[in-house]
Amino acid sequence: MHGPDISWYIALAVILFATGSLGVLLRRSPLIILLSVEIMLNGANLALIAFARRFGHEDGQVFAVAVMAIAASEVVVGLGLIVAMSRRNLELDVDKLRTLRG
Amino acid sequence: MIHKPHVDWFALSPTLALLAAAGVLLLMAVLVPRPWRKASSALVCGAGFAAAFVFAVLLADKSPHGHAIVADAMFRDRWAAVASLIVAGCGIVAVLVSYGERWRELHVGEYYALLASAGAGMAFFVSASNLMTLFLGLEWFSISLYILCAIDYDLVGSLEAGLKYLVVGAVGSATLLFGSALVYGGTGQLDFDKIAAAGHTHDPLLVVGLAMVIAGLAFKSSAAPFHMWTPDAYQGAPTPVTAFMSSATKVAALVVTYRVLATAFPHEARLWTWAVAGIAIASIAIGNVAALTQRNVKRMLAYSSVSHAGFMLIPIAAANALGARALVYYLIPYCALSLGAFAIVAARERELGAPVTLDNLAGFAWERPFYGAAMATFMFGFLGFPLTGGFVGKFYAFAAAYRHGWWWLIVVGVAGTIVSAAYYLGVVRAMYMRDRMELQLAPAGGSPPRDLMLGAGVALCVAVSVGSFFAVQPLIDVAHAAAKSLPL
Amino acid sequence: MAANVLVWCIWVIAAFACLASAVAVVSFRNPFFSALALIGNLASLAVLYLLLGGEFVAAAQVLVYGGAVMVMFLFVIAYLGDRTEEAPWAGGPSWQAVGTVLAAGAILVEVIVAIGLTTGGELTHEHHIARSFGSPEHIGRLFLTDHLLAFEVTSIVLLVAAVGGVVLGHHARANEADARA
Amino acid sequence: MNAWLTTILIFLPVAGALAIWLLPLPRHWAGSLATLVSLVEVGFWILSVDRFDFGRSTLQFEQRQTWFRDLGVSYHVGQFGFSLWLVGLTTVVGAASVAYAWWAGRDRARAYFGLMLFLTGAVVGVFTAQDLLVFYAFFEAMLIPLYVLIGVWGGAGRLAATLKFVVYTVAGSLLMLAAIVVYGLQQGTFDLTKLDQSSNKWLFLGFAVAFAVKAPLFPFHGWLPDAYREAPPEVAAMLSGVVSKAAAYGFLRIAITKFPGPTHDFRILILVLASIGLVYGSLLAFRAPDIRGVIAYSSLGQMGLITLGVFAANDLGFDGAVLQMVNHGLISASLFLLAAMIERRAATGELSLLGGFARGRPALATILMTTGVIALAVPLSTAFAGEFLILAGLFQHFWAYAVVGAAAIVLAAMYMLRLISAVLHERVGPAVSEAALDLRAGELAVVVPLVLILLGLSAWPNAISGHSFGVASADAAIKSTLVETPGGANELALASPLDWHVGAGTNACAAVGDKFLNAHPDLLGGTHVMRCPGGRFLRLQIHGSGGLARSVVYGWAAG
Repeated sequence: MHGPDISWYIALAVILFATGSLGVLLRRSPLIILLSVEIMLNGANLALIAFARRFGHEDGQVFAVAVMAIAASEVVVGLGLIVAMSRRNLELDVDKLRTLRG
Repeated sequence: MIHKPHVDWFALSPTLALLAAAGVLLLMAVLVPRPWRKASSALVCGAGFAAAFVFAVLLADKSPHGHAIVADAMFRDRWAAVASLIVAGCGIVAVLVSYGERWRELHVGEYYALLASAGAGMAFFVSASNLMTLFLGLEWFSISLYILCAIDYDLVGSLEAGLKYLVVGAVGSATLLFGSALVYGGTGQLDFDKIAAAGHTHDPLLVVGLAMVIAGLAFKSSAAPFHMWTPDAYQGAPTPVTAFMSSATKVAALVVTYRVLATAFPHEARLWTWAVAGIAIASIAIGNVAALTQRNVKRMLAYSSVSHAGFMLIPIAAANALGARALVYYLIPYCALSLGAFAIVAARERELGAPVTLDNLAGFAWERPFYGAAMATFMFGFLGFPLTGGFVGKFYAFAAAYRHGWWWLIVVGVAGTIVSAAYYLGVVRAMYMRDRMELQLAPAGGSPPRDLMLGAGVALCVAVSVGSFFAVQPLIDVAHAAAKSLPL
Repeated sequence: MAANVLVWCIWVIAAFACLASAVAVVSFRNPFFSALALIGNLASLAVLYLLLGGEFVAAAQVLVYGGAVMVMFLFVIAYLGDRTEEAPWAGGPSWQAVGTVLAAGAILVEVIVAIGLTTGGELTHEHHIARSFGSPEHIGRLFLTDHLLAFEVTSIVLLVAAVGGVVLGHHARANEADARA
Repeated sequence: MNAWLTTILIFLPVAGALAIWLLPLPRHWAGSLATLVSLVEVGFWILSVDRFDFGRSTLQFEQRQTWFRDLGVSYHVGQFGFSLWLVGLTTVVGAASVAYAWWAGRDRARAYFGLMLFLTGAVVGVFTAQDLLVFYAFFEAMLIPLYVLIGVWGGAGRLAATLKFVVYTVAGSLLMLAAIVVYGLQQGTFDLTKLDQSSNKWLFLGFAVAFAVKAPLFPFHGWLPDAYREAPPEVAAMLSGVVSKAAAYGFLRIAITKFPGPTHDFRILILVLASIGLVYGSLLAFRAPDIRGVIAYSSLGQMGLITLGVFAANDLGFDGAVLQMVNHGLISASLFLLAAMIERRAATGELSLLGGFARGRPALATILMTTGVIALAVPLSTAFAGEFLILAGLFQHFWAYAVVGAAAIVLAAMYMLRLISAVLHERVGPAVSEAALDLRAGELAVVVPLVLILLGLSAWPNAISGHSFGVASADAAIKSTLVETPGGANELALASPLDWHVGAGTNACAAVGDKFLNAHPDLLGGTHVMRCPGGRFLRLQIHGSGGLARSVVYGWAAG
């Protein structure tokens, strides 16, 4: 069963990664930034799995599974921070967080 | 039938010691009654770092020939052992500094557990030998540090620091990850030495991947232009955490940068030496210039750490054995200086109950002669003055650059150092030469709590930063042994 | 031949869904919808993983991500309510934003060119793979042999994150206790 | 014991400083302990003069300890004749400054006296270091106590003064560090006794700028007036009397001996700058409104003169420069201390507010008069001897500089006389009250020894000028640099290995050699082979390296 080349997958992965980074750079809500980081990680995962297919050994897939777990950990901590901040009535906008200035 | 790989427990011992300490601490956070929790937790955490230190020394002694272990997932060599050793040393001082912090007792167990876990993550990270363990190690200690940044909820800005660090850190590790994926795509390998064996110099996938790996690691060593989280995180985090971050994280990130570049990408050396030199120059320029205008001492020290990341990237850019030695040597006084400086900021902070600025340091050195003299030592050390190891470190870094043939890097370093004189000496000036009357400040009020632990930590830092100036040869011997593990 | 066309169709649909949902995540005003869009993204990625022979990864994607992580996200967003809304792209483009977009575009072009150069024949030759490639059994075996250490460390990181969750949760509660006192 | 003398001289004050910082001494005790330590230091220096073999031109009291091997750096210290005199200057002026501070009393005494002793140790280290990195370490270490001493105990404008001082000096010395790294790594060693000469002009400039800032030379003197005015007087005494000499020493020991080629190329420039500094400093000194301003700008002028002597680059110039370094060190130290004593009585140093101090205060009048007269270089004074040697050396090279130097001596006479008359004579100034006493016993004890030494040197200036560079020794390690080839004979020296003997061989040969040396008074290094009447070969090994300013070893071989 022949589908598209690996390069198609990689191009898709790159676009995903770029979309995610744009989200991180341009959005100000920490929640959406976290979601965008997830998209970046997914892009990397897609690349890993596509390359695993190319080389025919599963190292890339194992890596991708580990990345999922790590992503989940980051999300836990990130969401924990966001909830704590909202309880303390801090702005949920990274541009308006200006307590820390010189 | 599954054949488990042989596990070299001894090679893992620094990590395991800290991991065990973290586990015990988590249990203690639940089981030990509150009044005893603070002291016992600090003790266990300190013991964990001390054990890791001892194990790292033994490991360095017993691993003259580096090799990969546990199914090629990590290296057992002196490079990693010496780095773990420095990290463990930083941890010991960090525990001493943390002890007097007015934590809410609710969290003190978790705090020390996370500190130990961050140390364990770093000890693992520095011995990573493939892209997967590299990423996992990075995330291990990073996540611990994100939480540590945000752990003190009496501190204004602590949560903000944690969030900013997390967001930027996550982008950094995603970059590293994508770079790793591209390198994997270019070579079909995850192990560093196999990547080196499979790589072609002009494979575009490999080159782009390499660039992203360098950027991802530069986020962690807070080198410009990937440093934007540094001032906020350093300023907002509890000061003992800042002390640990500024020293140990830098050790881990820089040591691993050198290892990855030298081990996995020897064929691309022409590319990455230039890239690293560029990052070094940017860090020196941005760090020093930005530090000039800071009034908050923690923030100023954060920018100073950016500039020092630049100085320590110079030996990496040099890509020679002298550079590897220079990096290891430089890290030792740098860690002592950085830990010590933040420890003194912590002391002043506890005394004032407010963030430390250049203004409220006025007269500090005459009120607390020992802390004042120690802080002056650290500032002169950062500046690279003789009688501290900071001088020899810079000298070695410049020597490595020259041996690579890049005398202009020396010029950049010299120019940066000249600029840095203004703000480092600004601290000395604030402490010694300004009168609090002149600035119309209220006196600090009452004597500060006697904090023997903090004093001991500062004394240790002074001893290391001055001692490393005199005992260069033994330290260089250690660095030499470590540097031999890298294929330079 | 028909199978090829089918695979292409699936690929095009999945890729399109994946891109569209990614753009949606980044651009929706309400994080709730963004999170929902991410679920679509994850699902379409899972399809792509299946096309690449990653059965286990696809399953893990759906279970771990689609199940655990997204539920957590949605829960938090629902809990926070309308505090999380943000007007995207408000206030016109700043220089910073323009710069970042340009930089991101440059990276994108660079990487695609890089891949295009490499693709000059190499990437098309896929490795021959066994039927069991990417099966749960294989991945599990790898986790216990070649990647034992990675497996262990992953679990440690999850544990650390759990501790973090507890600590940060305390944060919230302690604040309320302060407020009451 | 002898080998240890240098190390003792460096580390005795440092140890004293540590003791004062660490022991919880009462304030008066800190001063007396510091004075004691600096007197013991002078004692050790006298001992080392006793043990020093002035007949040899090689390094003495030498000690070497590896510091770090892989780059060839070692703790290597030792003394040549001229370093011995500069060390002596340091210990004496250091002792006088510490004793004066003790007498006058200073706040935060432990910190203060510790820093003064530390400064003394660091300066001695600069004058004795035989390894470039050790030299640099001491050179930078001097800055730390100076920075704190001026910044904490200085006058109202101290913060601005220290900032300028530090920016200038740090910039200069870091350029030197860059030069040291490159120079040392090129040669694989940092040991001054092993380093070969280099012809790299950038390295030379790196060193030269550092020394020019420290001296200071025109136009690098921007920091000088503020620092000298704002510093506590005894610190100013150390700064102008001793620390500035580190720069002249650096020119002599490193810049000239290691970089003969670039020295040759940049010599005119440096001579011109030094001349400008000499005239400019003297003119400003003449116009300065206060005592310290006069001394400060006169220091600028005097450092210009000393630099002229150093870059005359011949025996007379070197001898004169060393003698004048010691002279000026003692003179400016005593003048700064006297200025402090006057300011103590009048609460100001403004010359327009002073006057008539001589009446009823014979001791002050005598001492200020004596010092001033020596400073303006009247014949038979030691300053006259030093300046005469320098000018004679300059004259050999180019008479115009000698003219400038001579003019400056006239200017020196003018500003010194103005100072003396404005303070001592004229009508009684508004700031001078009848109640102001003559010098007290403590003050006399500090300043009289300095003046006595100056008088002693006036009687016997050859003590220094004749005992700075020793005489040539046959066993000194010399490298052939082949600077010039009279008659093309050097190729011969390279082509046929001759059997060389020490000595000129015949009178005819000696005459040829003398003629060559007179024709090339500025040659500082190299081996020159020439043919004598009678078929012999004469070899002249001229060396300016290894701290020997210029000494010549004759060798001959049968043709």
